[in-house]
Amino acid sequence: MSEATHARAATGRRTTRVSLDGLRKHFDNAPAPAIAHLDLQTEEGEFISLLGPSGCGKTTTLRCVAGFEFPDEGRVRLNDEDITDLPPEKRDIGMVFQNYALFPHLTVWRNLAFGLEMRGIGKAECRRRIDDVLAMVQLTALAERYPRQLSGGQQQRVALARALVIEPRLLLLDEPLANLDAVLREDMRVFIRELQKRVGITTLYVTHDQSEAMVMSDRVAVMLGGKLLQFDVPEAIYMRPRSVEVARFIGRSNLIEGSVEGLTDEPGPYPTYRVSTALGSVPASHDQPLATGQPVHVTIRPEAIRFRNDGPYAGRVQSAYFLGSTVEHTVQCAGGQGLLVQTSPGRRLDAGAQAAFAFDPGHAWIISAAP
Amino acid sequence: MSEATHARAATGRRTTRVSLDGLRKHFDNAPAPAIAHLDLQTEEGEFISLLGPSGCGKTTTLRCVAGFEFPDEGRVRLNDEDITDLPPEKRDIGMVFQNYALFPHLTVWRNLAFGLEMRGIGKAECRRRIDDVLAMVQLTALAERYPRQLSGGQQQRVALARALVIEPRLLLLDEPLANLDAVLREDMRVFIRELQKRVGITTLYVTHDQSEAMVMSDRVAVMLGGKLLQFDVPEAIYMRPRSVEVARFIGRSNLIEGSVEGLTDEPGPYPTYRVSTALGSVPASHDQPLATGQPVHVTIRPEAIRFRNDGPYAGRVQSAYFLGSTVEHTVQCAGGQGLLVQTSPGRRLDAGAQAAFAFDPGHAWIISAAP
Amino acid sequence: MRTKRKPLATRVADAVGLAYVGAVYVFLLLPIAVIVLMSLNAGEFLTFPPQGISLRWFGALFANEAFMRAIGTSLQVAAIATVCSTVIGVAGALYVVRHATRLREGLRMLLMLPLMLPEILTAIALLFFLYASGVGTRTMFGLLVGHVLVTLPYVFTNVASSLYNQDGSLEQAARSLGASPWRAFVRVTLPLIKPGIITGALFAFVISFDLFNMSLLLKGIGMTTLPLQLFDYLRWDFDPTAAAVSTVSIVVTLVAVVWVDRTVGLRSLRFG
Amino acid sequence: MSAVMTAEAPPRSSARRKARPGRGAFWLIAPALVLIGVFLVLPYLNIIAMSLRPTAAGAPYGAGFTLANYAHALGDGYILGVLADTLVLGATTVPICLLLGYPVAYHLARSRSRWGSLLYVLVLSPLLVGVVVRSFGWLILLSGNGVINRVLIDLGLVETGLQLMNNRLGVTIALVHVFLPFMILPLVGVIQSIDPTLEQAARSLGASRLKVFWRLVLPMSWPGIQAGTVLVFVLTLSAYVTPVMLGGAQVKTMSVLVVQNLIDNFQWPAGAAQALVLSACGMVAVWVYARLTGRFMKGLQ
Amino acid sequence: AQNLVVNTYGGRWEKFWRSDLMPTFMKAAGVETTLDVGLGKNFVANLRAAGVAKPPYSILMVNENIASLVRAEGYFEPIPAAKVPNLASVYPILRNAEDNGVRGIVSTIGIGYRKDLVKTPPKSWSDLWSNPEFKGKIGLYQIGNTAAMLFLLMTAKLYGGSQDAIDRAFTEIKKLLPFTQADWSGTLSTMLTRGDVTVAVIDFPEIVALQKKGVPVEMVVPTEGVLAFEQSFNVLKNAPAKEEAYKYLDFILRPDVQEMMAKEFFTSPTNTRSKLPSDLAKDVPVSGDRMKSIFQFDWAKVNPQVAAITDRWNREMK
Ligand SMILES: Nc1ncnc2c1ncn2[C@@H]1O[C@H](COP(=O)(O)OP(=O)(O)OP(=O)(O)O)[C@@H](O)[C@H]1O
Ligand SMILES: Nc1ncnc2c1ncn2[C@@H]1O[C@H](COP(=O)(O)OP(=O)(O)OP(=O)(O)O)[C@@H](O)[C@H]1O
Ligand SMILES: NCCCCNCCCN
Ligand SMILES: [Mg+2]
Ligand SMILES: [Mg+2]
Repeated sequence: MSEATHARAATGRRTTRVSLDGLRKHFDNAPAPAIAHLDLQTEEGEFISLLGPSGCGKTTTLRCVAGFEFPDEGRVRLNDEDITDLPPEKRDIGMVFQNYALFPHLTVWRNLAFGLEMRGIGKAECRRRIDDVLAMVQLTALAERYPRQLSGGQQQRVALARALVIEPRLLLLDEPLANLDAVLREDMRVFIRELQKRVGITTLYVTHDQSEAMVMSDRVAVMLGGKLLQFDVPEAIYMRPRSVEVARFIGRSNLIEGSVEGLTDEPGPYPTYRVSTALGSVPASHDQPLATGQPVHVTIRPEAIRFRNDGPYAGRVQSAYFLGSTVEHTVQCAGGQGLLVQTSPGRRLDAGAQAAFAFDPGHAWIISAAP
Repeated sequence: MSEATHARAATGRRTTRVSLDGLRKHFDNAPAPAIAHLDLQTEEGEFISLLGPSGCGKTTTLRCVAGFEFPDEGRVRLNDEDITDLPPEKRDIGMVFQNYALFPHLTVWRNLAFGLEMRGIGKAECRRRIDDVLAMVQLTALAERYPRQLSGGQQQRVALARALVIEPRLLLLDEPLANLDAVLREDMRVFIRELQKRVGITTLYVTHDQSEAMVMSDRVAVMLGGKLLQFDVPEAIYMRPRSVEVARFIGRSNLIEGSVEGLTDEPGPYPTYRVSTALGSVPASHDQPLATGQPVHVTIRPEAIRFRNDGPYAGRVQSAYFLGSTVEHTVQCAGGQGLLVQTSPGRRLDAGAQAAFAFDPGHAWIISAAP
Repeated sequence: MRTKRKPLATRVADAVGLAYVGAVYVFLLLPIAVIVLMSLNAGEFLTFPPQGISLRWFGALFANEAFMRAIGTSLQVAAIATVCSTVIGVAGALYVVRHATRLREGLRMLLMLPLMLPEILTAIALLFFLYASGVGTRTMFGLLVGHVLVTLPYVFTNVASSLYNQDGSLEQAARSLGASPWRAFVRVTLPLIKPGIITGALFAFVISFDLFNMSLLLKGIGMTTLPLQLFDYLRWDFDPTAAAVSTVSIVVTLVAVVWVDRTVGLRSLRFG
Repeated sequence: MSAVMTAEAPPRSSARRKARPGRGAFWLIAPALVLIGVFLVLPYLNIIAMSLRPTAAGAPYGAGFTLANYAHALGDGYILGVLADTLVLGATTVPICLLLGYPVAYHLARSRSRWGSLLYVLVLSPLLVGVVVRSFGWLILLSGNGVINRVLIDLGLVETGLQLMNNRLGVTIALVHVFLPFMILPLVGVIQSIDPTLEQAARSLGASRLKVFWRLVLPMSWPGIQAGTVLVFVLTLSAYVTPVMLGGAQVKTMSVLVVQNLIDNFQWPAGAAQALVLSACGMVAVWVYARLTGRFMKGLQ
Repeated sequence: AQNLVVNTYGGRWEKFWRSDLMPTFMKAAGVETTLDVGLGKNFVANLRAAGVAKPPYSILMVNENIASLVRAEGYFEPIPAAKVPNLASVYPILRNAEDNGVRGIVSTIGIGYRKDLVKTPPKSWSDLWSNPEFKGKIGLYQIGNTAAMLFLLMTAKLYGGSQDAIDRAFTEIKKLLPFTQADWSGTLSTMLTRGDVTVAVIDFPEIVALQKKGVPVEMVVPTEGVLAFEQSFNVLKNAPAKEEAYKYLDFILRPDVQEMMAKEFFTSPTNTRSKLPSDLAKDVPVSGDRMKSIFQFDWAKVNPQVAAITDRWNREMK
């Protein structure tokens, strides 16, 4: 173990592929499985977010990877090594807990030293590594403090440092920002992401905050009810949701029911169809062939809709909230369809105004009912 | 008391002006006063947010109003009635605590009944009022539950209901959303604001989350170090900050140092000056007369800057983060000035690209050094 | 609500409350003060108020071999019993809090049982049992068993409540950092529940040091503990040596309590 | 003590696998089970058997089994009277402890004074003095010519000394004294954990300080009250030295009677039966009490 | 020689055993001893829990009334006169049938009173009933103490003619109510010292000890006779160290050892050959010929009634 450690110390980074194959976990007394069936493969050095509503199985997945929970079925592999049955302390995985789980009786320094001591790493090497990591998280000055003497953000960084200093093969983070206030949370997001890029360590990140997942991840895995709904880069998840659930969960979105009228020949990266909806006939894109008459949903993001006097659609502004950098309008359209429209403050309309609006077919995406 | 109560019950709403006059509070053993000097007058039925960084005196202000803290100097008035020396139970003010402070040994129903019983209100009237309020917060079905059997958002609503059911003269909320997750927080913001509008009760709301203050308030009071920095409608706070501190604290902003070159005759709601900065000569607005050569700051919001090939200013994109509905760029300009630029995803530039940009003089605001 | 501007009614209410609490403290201290004063009595009798002040009875005490031996025995028994009940109680609390599932409440009741049964009856039951099983009371064994039984619930409740308050994810954090279950326990759990353990041990020690009925019946032949010695002594001799012993044992326990306060803080004392 | 917490990894079967931490850790509870099983349960079985034996002259007990001892313990007016007296003693000691202890616990829980530790020592002080000497201290204070009576006489408040001991009063005073710590400590813990913002919430809803106490703090203290009262009750039932030293011949408790029978008169079967009746009554009382008070604690986990 | 377990009571008893008796015995007989301190009833509880076959003691000192009970259960055996030569010169009233046990130490019990608080000193037991000065100021023992049983049986004899007149005794003693009941001598001494009681049924050694400390108390040998705590020495049937037990018993009964006890301890010598120095006559009022005045009772008849008597005393004397 100590030899391997030295090798790692030399390179300074260890990249790993994680592979979850057919994971299933059903707790005793639970009505439904926490993880119904999960397949998920990462690339080396990727930052993956597990995103989903409360109770969808994110934590359980992470705990199976960490070794605190043993799956009923399926395997967990790191670089093809099957670790499903290893106890947690043999897995060499760094974990950051939602409440940080810092050892309250140890100083920052000794919190960081803990994992190294467990590995029997010598004094000098310990000191070097801890110094490095402390510098990295900008906590060198606070090494002798106890956790309770630190602010939330500082505690968070200690937790991160403690997981990183053992130079693990994989980093797991379970809602590490949930306990921070909005301002601090934003700072920590950037911090974690930049650190992860610098160290290059493969990371699984659990959150139920979609904007967090969007900003931070290389790829996002959206879960619901113990199943994986979609696993793709953030932009695809946001712009091209595969299901109504994903569209609803990721950002604010307008979902309009309709049925396919036919393919058009508009140019664009994806084929454009016309869809008959309450708004009228609407152009929207999809990457799969669709049959005429097929019932579908069209999703349009609020910021993709623009008020334009010559716009083909019309409605009445019901409310307008100033959100600082943007204004959010609710618009009641013909046919009873309600829409959310987000504009910059310069283009706001006041409540009660008549609005005409438009959107690009490239920003309207079709979700086919049967995925 | 019971007569007054009936009168209130009849109208269903009680609006009140709050007036804080020269409030000062210095805790024993504290190096600086928690409230140095505070003057603040509200209108009837207004929703006022107290906004400011941690430790700026928001909670202390609220506690002085609630009667848990007695100010060293100054008076607290409700509709010209001086309540500074009244004990909390005689003030008739509803308060919602950050941690909700629900009575764990009482059911939801009995939590709501508590304040009514303290006022000696009869059974039937109690029942009627509680039923009303429960319906209002959509918790009728959960009346017999204990607090620990409720979700965070439900507990939050019970806390709100408990403060409202006594039909207080004033509603105080101390960071009531800080313990909720991001998704729930957004829902509750809307909920609280709409409820407040419906009931029409004057409300003081404490938060350190600027976007929360922006969305919810009629007016925002920005505090720092026990002093009131600015008290105005959200848009004015956001667009026309009076000090560098306010600009920094409210939203992301670009602050550029410079000196006044002179007045221009560009049209607009406010006079436009030219300011000499590291970017060059920049047009910006201000509502007060400024002397030529006067050192000032210019603040420009990231979303007010547009990439335009013919823009008068130039720089290099250093990073671009996809945030879902927007993309955030950092741009390094000539003269070493760094700028934050926010665009819609359609107008993004990639890291490394050369960027030309522009902004309206109406969106660049001058902060004069001596306010 | 604690400032210059407190209303008068509030201040009066505070004063009345404080006076009441003060009176209870006086009540708690009264007999102890009497005993300490009596031990300083210069006269021949255990009387109050003392007839002059002297330390002669402390001299008599330190010269009294029987008392010194009894003190030694009591310290020894209390120390051994404390160690045993602490080890057994900590392990038991760990199991009940962290591992027991369905049997949890049953086990908790079982470990609290010695507290629920009258000590004198337990002592007699044990006495018969010891002789029936051939162990007898020739050694200290029976006495120790009795003391461990009686002190176990005190350790158990204190440790169990500090375990409940401790965040389970800390142990998991230790595991994920490479600690085996045992090392996670020693390095993380143990230091964190230390206040509970020390409080429990303190109670165990104080209770054992003063255990009467159990010792009366189970003491080994030829030995005696301090409470028994005092009882026997007061049966025949009513001089202030007895008060001197008590004063000494108050001082000794006080030192222990102050030590606990220094290490874990008395504010962590809890019960039940 | 090795391998404390969890067992090794579960077997490599692909069927439903479970982490079974309970099994490997079973031996953690084993010492306690052995101790209590062998040295408490077994001996008590023996005592129960003994209580079913007939009395005999010239032997500890006679042959055969009988319910006569229970019939006597439960049928004899005098013994029932002593039993009732004992339960009443418990039932008076407990509320007095509560009345005296609660304000102290509240003060201790809420005080941030530097003297906090000293106050804890004061609360613990009755436990620091042995039972024998402590009772003796009370004897000095309470006897006919005792300190208290002399002070009262000197102050002219009474003519002749009051009867403060060799009666229920003396025993109760001394028992309250020694069991106060057992009431105060659980209460301190519970009161400390009551969130002060709850009190503020109640006040902002219009409750005066008294109402806040009555409607909020007191009901929320129930877990501590329950723990303390049960503890004091149980300890009172089995107290021996204090009733003997301060009760004289006037106050007989079941413990005293049991010792008299078992130790003084060698009436083992009868004594055992009486002792078991006492234990049973105590446990039933505690159970009923826990049941009744459980209702007050519904909302409190 | 084997180590011998020797039992005694606490306080002055223990002090005397440790500092005088045991070292002297060691010197005389070369036997190592272990001292077990406690109360008669605890010794017996131990004995009975252990059973006849494996007693923890070889020789046991307890009050004769208690000894007679255990004797009936077959724990003891007769003492061979050859092994204990001093047995022969013990006062006959202190010897048992077949020499199964012998009463080796006697502390006589009479009346003690406060010289300063009592105008007419008592002369006889009947004065307790007749002197109105004593009303409410009498100290007796609780029934658990041997002295209370002795007082009851004596009252039966004095008023009912025989120790069997228990009913009569109860009637008479109830006339003394209210009186204070002490659980042991120390308590009674304190009550006398403090004046809580002015007259008490108490053993003389206790009074002497008080006098030496300067308490104004006096003792009275009642005209009807005296009571006594009689320490009965019994050799166990299955004694682990029987020879040593005989040696110890013989030592206890030695005339000089008895004199030593009287001097240090104010007990009445039980060996007819002991000579009490005249300066001790005041402190040990009953010795020599006056030993005959010690009331004697048939414990075999009392023992079966002890439980009932205790019970009745509990109910009636309060
Ligand atoms: N130990 C357990 N026993 C029984 N059910 C459990 C256990 N742990 C989790 N569950 C259930 O499994 C499901 C998934 O839980 P999990 O903690 O993985 O959700 P999550 O996605 O992390 O949610 P959250 O965002 O609220 O943390 C939930 O329904 C939960 O109630
Ligand atoms: N009881 C007190 N004693 C001494 N200082 C206090 C006390 N309460 C508050 N302060 C100090 O007064 C200042 C203002 O505190 P306050 O709680 O009002 O801040 P806040 O704006 O509510 O901050 P936050 O956002 O962290 O809640 C802080 O510096 C704080 O440390
Ligand atoms: N001072 C006289 C001692 C007599 C011993 N009697 C012991 C009786 C115990 N119940
Ligand atoms: Mg989770
Ligand atoms: Mg605050």
